[in-house]
Amino acid sequence: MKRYSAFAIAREALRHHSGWDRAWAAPAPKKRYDVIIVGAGGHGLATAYYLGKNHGITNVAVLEKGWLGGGNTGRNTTIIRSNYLQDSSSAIYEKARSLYETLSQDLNYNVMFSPRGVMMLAQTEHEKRGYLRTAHANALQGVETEFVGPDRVRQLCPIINIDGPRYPVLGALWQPRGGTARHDAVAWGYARACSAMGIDIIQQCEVTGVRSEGGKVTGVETSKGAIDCAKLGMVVAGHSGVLAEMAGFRLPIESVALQALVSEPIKPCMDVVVMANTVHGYMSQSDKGEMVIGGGADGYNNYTQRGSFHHIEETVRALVETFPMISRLKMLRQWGGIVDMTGDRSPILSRTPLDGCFINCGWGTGGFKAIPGSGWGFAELMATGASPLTAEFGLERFREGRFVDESVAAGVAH
Amino acid sequence: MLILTCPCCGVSAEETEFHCGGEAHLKRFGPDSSDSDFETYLFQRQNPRGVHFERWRHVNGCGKWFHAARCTQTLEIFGTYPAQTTEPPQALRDRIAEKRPGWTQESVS
Amino acid sequence: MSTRLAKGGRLIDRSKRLDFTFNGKQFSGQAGDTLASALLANNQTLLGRSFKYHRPRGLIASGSEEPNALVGLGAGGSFEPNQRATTQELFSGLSAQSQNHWPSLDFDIGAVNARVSQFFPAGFYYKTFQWPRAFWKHLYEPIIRQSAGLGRAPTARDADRYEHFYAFTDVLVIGGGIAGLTAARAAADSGAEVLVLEQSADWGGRAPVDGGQIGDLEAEAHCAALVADLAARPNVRMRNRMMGAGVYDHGYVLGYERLSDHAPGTPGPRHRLWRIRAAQIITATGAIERPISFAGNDVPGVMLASAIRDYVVNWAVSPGDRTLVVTNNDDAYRSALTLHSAGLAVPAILDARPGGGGALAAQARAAGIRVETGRGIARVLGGKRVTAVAICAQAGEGAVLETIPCDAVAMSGGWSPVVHLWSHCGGKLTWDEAQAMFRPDADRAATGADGLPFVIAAGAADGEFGLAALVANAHQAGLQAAERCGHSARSGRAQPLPEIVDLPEAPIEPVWMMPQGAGSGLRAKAFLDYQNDVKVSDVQLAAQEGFESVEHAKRYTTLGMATDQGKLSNINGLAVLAGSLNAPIPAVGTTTFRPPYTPISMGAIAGEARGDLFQPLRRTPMHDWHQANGAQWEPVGHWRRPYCYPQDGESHAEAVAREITQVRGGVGLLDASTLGKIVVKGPDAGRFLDMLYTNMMSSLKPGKCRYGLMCSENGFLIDDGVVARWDDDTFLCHTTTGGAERIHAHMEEWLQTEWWDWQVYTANVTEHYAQIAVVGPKAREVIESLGAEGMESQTFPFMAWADREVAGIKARIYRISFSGELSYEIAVPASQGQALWDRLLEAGAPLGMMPYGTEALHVMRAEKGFIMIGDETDGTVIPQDLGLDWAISKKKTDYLGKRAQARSHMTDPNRWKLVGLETLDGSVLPEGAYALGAGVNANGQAVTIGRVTSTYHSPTLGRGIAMGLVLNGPDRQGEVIEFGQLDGGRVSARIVDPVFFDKDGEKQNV
Amino acid sequence: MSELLTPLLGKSYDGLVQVAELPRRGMITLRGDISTATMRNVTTGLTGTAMPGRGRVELAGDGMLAWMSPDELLLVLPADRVPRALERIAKDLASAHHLALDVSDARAMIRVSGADAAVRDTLAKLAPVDFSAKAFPAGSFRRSRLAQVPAAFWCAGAGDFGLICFRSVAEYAFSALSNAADPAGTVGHYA
Repeated sequence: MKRYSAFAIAREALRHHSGWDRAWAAPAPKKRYDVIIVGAGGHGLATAYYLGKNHGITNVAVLEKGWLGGGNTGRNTTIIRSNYLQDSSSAIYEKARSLYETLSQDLNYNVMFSPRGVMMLAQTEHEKRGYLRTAHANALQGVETEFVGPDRVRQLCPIINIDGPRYPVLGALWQPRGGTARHDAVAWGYARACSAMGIDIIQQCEVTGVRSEGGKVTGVETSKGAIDCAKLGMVVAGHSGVLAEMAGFRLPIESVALQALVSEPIKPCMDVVVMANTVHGYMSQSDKGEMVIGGGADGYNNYTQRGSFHHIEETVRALVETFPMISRLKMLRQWGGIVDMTGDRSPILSRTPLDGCFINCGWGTGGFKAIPGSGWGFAELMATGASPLTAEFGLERFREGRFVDESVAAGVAH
Repeated sequence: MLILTCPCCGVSAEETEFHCGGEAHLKRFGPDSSDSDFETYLFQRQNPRGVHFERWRHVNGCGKWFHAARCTQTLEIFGTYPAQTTEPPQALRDRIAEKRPGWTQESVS
Repeated sequence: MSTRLAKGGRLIDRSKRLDFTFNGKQFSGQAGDTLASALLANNQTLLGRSFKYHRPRGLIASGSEEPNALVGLGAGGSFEPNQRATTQELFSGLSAQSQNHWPSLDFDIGAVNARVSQFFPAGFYYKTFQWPRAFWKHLYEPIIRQSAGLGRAPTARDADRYEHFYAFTDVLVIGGGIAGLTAARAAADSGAEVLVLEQSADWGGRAPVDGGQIGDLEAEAHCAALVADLAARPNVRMRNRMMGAGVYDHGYVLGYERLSDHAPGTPGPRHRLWRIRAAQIITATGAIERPISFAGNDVPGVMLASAIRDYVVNWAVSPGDRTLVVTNNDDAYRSALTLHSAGLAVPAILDARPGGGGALAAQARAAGIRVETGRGIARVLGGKRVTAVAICAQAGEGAVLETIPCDAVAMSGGWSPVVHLWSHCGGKLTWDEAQAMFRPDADRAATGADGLPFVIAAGAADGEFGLAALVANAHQAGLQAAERCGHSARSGRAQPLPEIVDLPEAPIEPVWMMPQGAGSGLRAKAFLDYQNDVKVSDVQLAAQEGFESVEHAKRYTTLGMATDQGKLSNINGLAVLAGSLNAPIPAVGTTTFRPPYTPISMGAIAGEARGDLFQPLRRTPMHDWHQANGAQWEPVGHWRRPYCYPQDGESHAEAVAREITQVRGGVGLLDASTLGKIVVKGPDAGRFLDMLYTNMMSSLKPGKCRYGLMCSENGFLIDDGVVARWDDDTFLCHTTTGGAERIHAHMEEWLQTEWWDWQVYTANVTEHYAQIAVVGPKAREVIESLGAEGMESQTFPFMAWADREVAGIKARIYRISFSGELSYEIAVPASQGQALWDRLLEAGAPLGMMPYGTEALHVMRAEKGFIMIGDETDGTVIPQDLGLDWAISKKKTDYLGKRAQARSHMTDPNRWKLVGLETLDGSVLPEGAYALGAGVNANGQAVTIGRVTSTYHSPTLGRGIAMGLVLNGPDRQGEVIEFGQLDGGRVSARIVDPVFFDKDGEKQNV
Repeated sequence: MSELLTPLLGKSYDGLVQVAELPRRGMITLRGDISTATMRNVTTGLTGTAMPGRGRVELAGDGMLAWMSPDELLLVLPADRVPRALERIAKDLASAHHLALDVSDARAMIRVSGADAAVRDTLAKLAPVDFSAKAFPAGSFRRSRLAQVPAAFWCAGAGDFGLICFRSVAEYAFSALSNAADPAGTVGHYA
């Protein structure tokens, strides 16, 4: 596989780019793999990549019923941060964030990680207390955050309506090394790197059944025939319940539509990511100039990838109040994705009742930012049977009442 | 943006008048129940891709809770019925079976 | 050159001149012009620069599909970037600026990108800029961001206002062209209520331009007659300047009405966003002509053939003196004939089809226009304006046969039905091989709440282009829509369709690349997506690199992701992709169509919700008094509560200290009206409350009050408050401020869905009452001075309530305390709240009584070790963590949360539990600080053993006090532990009893 | 006794239509089995109206009786009659499980009046309700929302609508209605 570089581009430019190879191979499935990962989204591909890179397991297939990166990896608002309150959350998100720092170099694929900083506004006394608590927690977790005052907020993001009047900004939790990345590139970069290690990515291959013997997984049935495996990892956000049912267990999950929208592109006016949880809205500006805005989730189970418009309205209302200048921008496009919401709104990275079968799901509204950490930890769990990154995210926590609840810090998990 | 018809006040209204309360016909497990039953009651959900029985409240309206049978793939609403019941009316189940050949209601656990 | 023709222009009023500026230069146009037509009439053909290569760009189209002609409009609070010149009606004083260039439109430094465009193929940024690592954020990304981004960001607050409107109709017709009007009439004839939307200011759509004979009338006259007919009907409503922006589930449609974009300054809302609920929706949205992919197809002067026709007929503007026509179908001949009859030169028509066209081609030849068949464009010559076209054989590789001088090119690659609205809600498409287009698949329409189809495509939007077929199709659509909502054509008065005879046309032959065998050099200059600068070669590169799905190719190349959302480019790009993959077009599929059809303003989406109407602000009956008396507000949910009442020169902290000192030593009063008040009544009320609260409520005696805790079924503490028993079967439950609606809903949920056979009614009466807490050692004195009798403890003890008259107002008084002081909460009807407040203040004045705010309240409760929902609780805390076991009944077999609290993690002896904390030096512990354990955990994080939940300076004790949850805390009284500080330092605190003040509770009992 | 203050202190606004707070009246919320003859007799006796059906309101002079839900009625009557009315209800419904409370101060009552079509247009800017004369004739009563707050609407007759909302948000409702009734905001949909 050719290395990507400015030099390679210059070389190819002279021959009309005729020399570029496929970014990833398109193999037919083998009869058997050591590990099958179902779902070629960011999390699935990252799992496969770290299985190969960290654990030397490359006899791996990643099965994808559609096209790789076509689920929530390519539908989110690309925010990366790790300023979580609970130790177990901040561990996996900070692992992910730190991997993002060098991911472009690691994968030889520019994922455009832009550590421009993430700011979560405190607009009530209660919210301010919550963020101060998070700042204290982060300091002990090794996550670099800071609680900044209104003047600093104004300086970091001049377009914010600092003085309200409805919810004056009292300060913000600021993570300077949070930011954004190019979502598609994350999936493509992992896919290319997996392919280079000899991992098979098989698109247009839908899993239709899970095979087991004596309580142990033995393989899957797919639209491209039966494939055997020793271990199976399910990484199919939005469809986890359906797959779990094939394997004979149920999940504490409900699938709902989460919406997002972008404005038309404008010249740079906002160099940070801002989240305003009191009014329920968050926004950043993409490299293309679009204001990227996250909306709310529907309150009902939904598999349509379409949400109800009133959530868009609520979000835009909040952001027009927070950033008055966007009132005369126009919404270019809105879309939805199906997200899995768990009982405590934290993810599940766990063994399952079926031996050899593992599940990674329930990232809710915040999965993109976790991709490298999730892949790292889940690969470790699958390869060795345990990972400190995933220890607190087991399925058994719902029976024990041992939740990982992030909503406590007044922060909605995006 | 769904339209639901509240069986309690008869009003057909848009979703913003309502609040969804999740899966219907859950059986409550109290102090003497097993860990597993209690976990199932609180957390395990059918989350089907297809027909879903669910609870709604007409919150910006008559305030009443009711149940709806709705397809989570097409958002078709097969019918609504009062909440004071432990299982969907037979007529509604028949109607769904007619529209979705092969459909059977999962055991309500 | 482009100029205004001496005659014609069906939409302009030559008697009304409108002056405007473009990039500061003065121009004039006529009433009825769009900004685009007016610029073109002034020979302003260079209108902007493209996104990536900054190539010069002019108009391509005449409507909302225009990708290039985007301008910044207005200034200050009326400035708007990225406004489409083709859909912006001209008005006097309009001021527009072109975008995406520096320093000027004519001389743009960024255009150097175009010279080296071979170094920026699709996806080039994924392949480079990785090294050195820090350069991406600090060098490469800023450059890319600055060069992208089109229009300027507005800076001022929007000067306009917006609103919403909810409408309901049987049949909604989107599109006021001939198909929409025909469908509307058919539906209306059947008796349906019909609402018709037209995005432009004018009815009729393309028909008046394209012409044709309908019965006795020309198409334009026929449309006018239809409009007049419909306008006169009571069951038809028509709105122009209103776009159907999106179709959503269950027949919900967004209508984007632009009320004053054509006349800024007009009073009233600028945009009105309609939320229309329709039983049936007819998408009569017409079709969009496709460009042809030839080298230089983006040079200003190259336009869609239909757009050229529009400019001539509608606005009497000639896009050029000599317009060459290139086509693969018959329709473009109409443009040639139109130009010809306007006296403009058409040097040639290049028809890529070897067999040429049908009847229209014959007319062109008869008019003396040169027609070349089997020919195409090898490349367009010219930079900022077309100067000539090199022609070639379509079947070849682009060998130039002849160069024809011209200053405009009219191209037509065929038509694509506008299927966006059909598709928004799941309507599927089918590939029409004969017409080379995707059209709606009527058998797979979007389905509604009843599971039945609710969208019908009509006319050109349904893939019908011949006038006769189009009108018949639209008529049928109207009848079908009406019938689906229960209006039968038989019962109505359906009119027969007029006779229409279409000219015979030769079939289209798809041309996805021109010439067919164009080499890489030509393909790299053949644009698919003008705004995003995506060329044929880019899509081919994507396919070569394995981006085979249409979504991959789109995202890799950015095809169709510009502000026109690929209206011109999607099908051409798809065909190129299919060609590269050697797959049939339908097998490659289309991308998903997402609302809105064209961009809609954020202002319209937010509607009236700005300023005071942003969110409801809840006011207590004494709100205005607080405001007038200098309250520092604190938002609590939608309420605002006074945080404190600073006096002259006082800081907030000083005010809070003064308020506390006054209450502890004298008397103060608090507006407690926001606390929830829910009446629970019925024979089973006691039993019900026993399930709701952790403690026993059924044993409470009438006349008495009891503090209670409420948990979720998941075991966590969700609310607390004092319950008063009014009589045998009536209780009043106080909730927290945030809890009133939530807890009332919680009660109703359990009553209605679990215990529906229990006889209990509830009512949330929070807002009926004003509730005023009179608090402090002298509280009784104040109330007694207002005539209340029987206030002494013997007759009215702590945790009792009684009805009394205070200042002549009938009140219910609860003797409860959240401060540890003697305290009476006086509830009166809200209409008398202010009167009571005033009288209390008067009566208390001699005692120095003053109001206090929420912060004083919080400090005083902390001094007493009382927990606060939201501080000591955060959704993960159970009552047992807070030492509230005394409030958990051991006798009850069940209450909500009991089972949950028996789970292993909830009974874990290592849960953090409530303690008091005092720093050794008397300072205030930092808000939110964590207590440090030993070492680090498996993830390298410092081990923690507790955290601060509340921390204040206590003016009463003159030192910092705090509450916190600590591992084994209650067993470690007296121990000193360390808390982290944000600066990395440490602060030591001693674990103490959480009750800091008046431990025996004597003050509240006096 | 001091003057009883209504939430909007009697404010009004004249625009496309008139938005005006109605004078203070007594309101009683009554929950119970509303299908019984006793219930009908006591409620209609107190309001002087007929018994409303589902989704309806009955009005007569100062009295109004509205169907709030399958087990709830709202009685509107002169404020000074509320204590007696509550006594009467307690007496007549003594043997029936019910809840009757004085809620006269819990809500604001606003009248929106003027040309019938203009009134319907104004309300349709704020509530997701079909206010066409066909769907919402005189006597209709509908609980829904007004922009962001719950509200109940009724049609007393041509060009004469009433609504109630909670007291704390009366100012918001009044501002939203006034804004919607701005003279430059003509819609002309229900014309």
